[in-house]
Amino acid sequence: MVKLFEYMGKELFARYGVPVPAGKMVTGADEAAAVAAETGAPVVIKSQILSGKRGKGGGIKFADNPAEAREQAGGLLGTSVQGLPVEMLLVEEKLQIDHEFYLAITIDGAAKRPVLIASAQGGMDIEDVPAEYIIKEHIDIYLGIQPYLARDISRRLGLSGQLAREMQRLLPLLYRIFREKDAELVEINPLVQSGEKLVAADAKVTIDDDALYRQKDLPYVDERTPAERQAHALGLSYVQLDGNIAVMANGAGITMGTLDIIQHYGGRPANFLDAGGGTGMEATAKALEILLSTNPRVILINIFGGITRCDDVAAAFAKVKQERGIPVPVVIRLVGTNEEEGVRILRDNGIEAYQVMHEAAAKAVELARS
Amino acid sequence: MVKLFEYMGKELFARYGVPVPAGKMVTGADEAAAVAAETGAPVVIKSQILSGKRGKGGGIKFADNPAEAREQAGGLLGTSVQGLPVEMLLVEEKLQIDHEFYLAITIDGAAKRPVLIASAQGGMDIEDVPAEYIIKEHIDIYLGIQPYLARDISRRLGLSGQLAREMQRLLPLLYRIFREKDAELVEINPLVQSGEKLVAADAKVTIDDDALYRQKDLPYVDERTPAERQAHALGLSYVQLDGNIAVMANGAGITMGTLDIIQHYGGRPANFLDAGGGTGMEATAKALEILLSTNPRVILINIFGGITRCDDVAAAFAKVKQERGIPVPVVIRLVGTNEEEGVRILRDNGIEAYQVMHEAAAKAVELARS
Amino acid sequence: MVAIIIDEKTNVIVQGVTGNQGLFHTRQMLAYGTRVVGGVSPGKGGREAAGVPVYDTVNAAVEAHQVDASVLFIPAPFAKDAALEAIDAGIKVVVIVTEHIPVHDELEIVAFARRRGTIVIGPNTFGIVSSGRCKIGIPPNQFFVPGHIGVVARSGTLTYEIVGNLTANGLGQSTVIGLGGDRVVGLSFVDVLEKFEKDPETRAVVLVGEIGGNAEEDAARFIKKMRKPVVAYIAGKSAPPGKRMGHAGAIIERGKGTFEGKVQALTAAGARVAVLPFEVPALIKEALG
Amino acid sequence: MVAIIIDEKTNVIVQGVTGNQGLFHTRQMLAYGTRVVGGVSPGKGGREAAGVPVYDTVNAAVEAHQVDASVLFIPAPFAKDAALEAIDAGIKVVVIVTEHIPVHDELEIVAFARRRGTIVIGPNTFGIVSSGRCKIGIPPNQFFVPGHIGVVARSGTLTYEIVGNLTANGLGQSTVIGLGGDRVVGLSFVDVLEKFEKDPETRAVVLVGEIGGNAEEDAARFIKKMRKPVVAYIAGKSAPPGKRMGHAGAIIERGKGTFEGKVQALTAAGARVAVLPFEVPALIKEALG
Repeated sequence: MVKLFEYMGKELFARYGVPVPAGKMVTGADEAAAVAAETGAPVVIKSQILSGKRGKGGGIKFADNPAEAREQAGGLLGTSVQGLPVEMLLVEEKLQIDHEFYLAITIDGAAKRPVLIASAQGGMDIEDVPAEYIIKEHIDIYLGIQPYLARDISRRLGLSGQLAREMQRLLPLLYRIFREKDAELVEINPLVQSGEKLVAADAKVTIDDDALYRQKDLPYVDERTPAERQAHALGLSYVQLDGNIAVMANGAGITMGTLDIIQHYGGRPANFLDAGGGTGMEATAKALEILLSTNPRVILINIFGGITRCDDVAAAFAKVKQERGIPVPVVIRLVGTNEEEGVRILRDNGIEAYQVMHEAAAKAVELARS
Repeated sequence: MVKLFEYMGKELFARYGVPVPAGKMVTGADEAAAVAAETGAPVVIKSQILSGKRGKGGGIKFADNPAEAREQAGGLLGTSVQGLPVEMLLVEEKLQIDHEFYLAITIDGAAKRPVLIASAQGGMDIEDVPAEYIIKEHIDIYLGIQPYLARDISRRLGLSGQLAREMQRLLPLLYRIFREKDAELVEINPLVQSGEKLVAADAKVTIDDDALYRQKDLPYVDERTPAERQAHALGLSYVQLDGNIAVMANGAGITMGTLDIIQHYGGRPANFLDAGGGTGMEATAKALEILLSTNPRVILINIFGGITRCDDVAAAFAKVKQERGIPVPVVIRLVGTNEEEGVRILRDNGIEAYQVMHEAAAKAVELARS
Repeated sequence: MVAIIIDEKTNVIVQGVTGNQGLFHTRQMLAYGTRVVGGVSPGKGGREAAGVPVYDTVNAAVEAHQVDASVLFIPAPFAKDAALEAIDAGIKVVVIVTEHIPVHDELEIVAFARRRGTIVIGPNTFGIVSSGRCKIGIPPNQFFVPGHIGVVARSGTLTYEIVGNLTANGLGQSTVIGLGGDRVVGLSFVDVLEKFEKDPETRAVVLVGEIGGNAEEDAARFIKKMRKPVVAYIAGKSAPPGKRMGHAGAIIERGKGTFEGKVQALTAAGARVAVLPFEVPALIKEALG
Repeated sequence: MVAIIIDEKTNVIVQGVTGNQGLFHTRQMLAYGTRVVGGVSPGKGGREAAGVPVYDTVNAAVEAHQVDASVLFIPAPFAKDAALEAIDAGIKVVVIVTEHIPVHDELEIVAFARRRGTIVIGPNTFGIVSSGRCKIGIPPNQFFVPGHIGVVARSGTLTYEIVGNLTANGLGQSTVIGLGGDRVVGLSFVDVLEKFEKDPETRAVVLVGEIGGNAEEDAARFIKKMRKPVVAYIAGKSAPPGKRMGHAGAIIERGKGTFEGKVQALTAAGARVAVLPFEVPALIKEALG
């Protein structure tokens, strides 16, 4: 899942014909003043960070004229809001707000269908809106949002006349963005009623990272750490944590389970690293290098071979050990496909493999303490 | 159902990326020579008429150089092929023909689905190809032609390698044309294998006339007579026939039935005119004028009122009679919705309505004989 | 339910109730005794039309009433959307009177109905009449009287003609169904013949066909297996080949869909075929002994 | 069939049989005793791979063999097409091992499977094992032995771990199913629990869940009604919120899908919840008395 900054989401909306406020992303205070002069004041100045509570965190300011815009922008840039650095601002016209709606399309995993979520109580976190004010409508993937469905959603939102027509135009566009851009979430909160118009005052878009290969034109924010990025390039799942026991296992579930056991025995995992179902020698070796790059106290490798073959893992380990040396203690648990050969290779390299997962974990915790 | 001339179909194909021979439509002999010079000889010169048997009728010629192209084009233009006037020619490169395939997508009314028809025995009328050489595949309208289906069709056509890939590229394009252009038929016969390429050597495309309102950019051939055109503009179904009893009824089935009864009694209908289910006064009056314009011996009106109201039809008849006079005998059968009022209006205008359909038809046949 | 598809308890809504045709036929249906519980007309919710409440969307109508069937008086360009709306709202019988709907739209309507198990009657149909109990569609009220003859037809007015003849000859109808005159419609002859064969109320069936397509030939294969007698009339004996006779489906192409082929198939299957429409009642009486 | 979904008579084809993974696991499946009757690899029809005939398309394989199940070893960008191909060819069980399939493709696969009544296992699954009879997928052969414990899981290797523990403790398995680790997969816990509850061979069920989503909470509602005992293990107790732990579905968002919530729901429903994976066999024995 990758995210788009608000300004990226709004640029996407605009390309599809979803109305957004006039405005522009800026990285400097003078630029902010120029945009304010261009769109006409008053303007709103919004920190471009990936956090939902920018307003409360002081990340959103208003300005009545270009000079004020320069001042406010200068005050925001370089600061930190909700712990995130403010490097970009979206400067845009301040809307007249007659009402605020909520609209989103996302995926309902249990129903295995897209779901449209709408509310006439917009402007706040949807989690805080009482259920009776929330419309949830599953979308038939073969039909999408047909005109009749858009009419019915408008009706249930209490709209009529020109506003209903605007909503009926908007809903299918939102769904097109969702489908064509491989989105996991397309959210407008608030969707502002401004006179007879509906305008997307915010934009939250997240994209399925498994589909990025076919969404090459789409800009997005890369929130990953360098190690996470490197792991991803190798087809590995890596999440950095704050402990000192580096963990590598094969499979998301067993990796989580390994972390859980470490914690259960009082240890602190340094990371989540799922080497995947079918990891070959080379990827295993690279995974080891990533683990080493974080300077852990101990490395725990937990392999239950299925697609992954124990001999490949053992050979990769041996290769890394021989080529660059491994300066920290390593505990390896190795069972499954080609187990005997793997255990033999490890033994040749001076390591006795464990058979039982929690025994290996306990050992790793013990070593990290010493 | 409206049809496209071959050159129109090929222009459509080209826009979608379906390969067609290099060439151009011309209306003069010099122009034909110029196209031959441009595409490079030898060329084929094809009469643009809506008939399947142009070759046998002498409507297709070959030329080895521009001068010959001029001569052949001159010889075709202004003549008549299969009874149809030749006003346009398609001049195009003569293909190297290594094999001929047949491809079509149409609608299977019984299955209520689109159907793909393909054969490795192309180049002849598909009706003449033995059933075991014909592939028929119904298309799921929610999936269209997915890559796997295109692969399977290629396999069943015996294709492999580059030709299989060409076919797999082509099939989804053909389906897109079919769906996006509201086609009733998209046919390529023959689809020529020329080395490692597949080229559409002919193009037969027919479009649903009920969808023309949303296919405004599509050129097509209007085969209708002026009376048919006029009737269509009024929302009436009109087919010109060669008898002398003009017929108007309301509903396609009952109109056919009326013609059948006339024929059964030895009469000859002048036309089929279905005034439709919900014909109002004005359309009925116009329909009468169309009937009169063909100078029949007798007019037979057969109304069984459902949506159509008998009083409307009677009033329309009275209006036409009063305003412009009706110079031929008229037999009217009138039952159904608002029958009493309709019969009264006719009586006021000196006409006694029939109650029974075949009695009215018998009377009309008798009058046409006298 | 003793009847097929609809009966006197069927609750009906009218989509396009505020248009001329919708209004007129809502009144006619109410006069016939049909339980029309509401109408739909976007932007006109809250009003009344022909004495029934109007809703903005089908969902709104379904929230307010038990709805068993819907009938569409919607212009062709918007008919697909209205039909999908009715099907999606879970209504199990959708009658589409509208003619000239693009055939690609009809493909989409029928595909969706199939997925949801909805019966679509039409497009381009007069509708369905459960004689004396419920009429959904546009046939004139006075000709349909209760009885034991099932009628299934592709064309409208011709059916009224034949039903009128039946009634005049003392032969009432159980149910009369118009499949619709288009190439792609929701029900086939066979779908309806199956229901008539099982319906205890129906003693004999009249099939009103026409040239074009192969629906009558398909029907013939089923008629061969039927226990109840079938009388058929086929329109279009005099039609020239290659010309579309009003209905989108009524065209003889490349020697297929001819009058002679259909009559032959039906006769071989044991159906009695009337040469002229008015002969149908006599053939029915003969068949019933 | 005494087992669920597959048994020793299930004929299997392998899509992507000529790739590295396809070839390796076809051999493994054959070694386990699975009836692999053929493979599919476009452009490679007519060859052999791992001793089974290769076809260009699924249809070609289905023309040559009775095929009951297919397993996909197809790269993610082409997996949707291959899955639709298998479903369209009428194969009733489709196992999708591939991981990283775009979720919108998964929506399309699952929608089509639902229309055709096809069981989709995965995507991103280890597959399904009917112990001692048939293995479709990638688990190592040696840990699966026949018995009476049904296992249903979201994750792969963790399941081998637990199955290995069961086997080491003398508890064989009836059927072991991996739902798949993605947000959108073909089967839910409830789908499988229903089958285990009815399966005469299964005496107790192990549910291997993980944080994220609400699949375990849905399962808990069904477990409440089950007569057979259920032991659950949930991975991810130590996972921080907002981070996706490998599986697309394994993420705690806005306080939903937490370890605590799942354990509470399962416990309230009467399931025994293991704190560590190796505790599962003891809890099963306790449950079976």
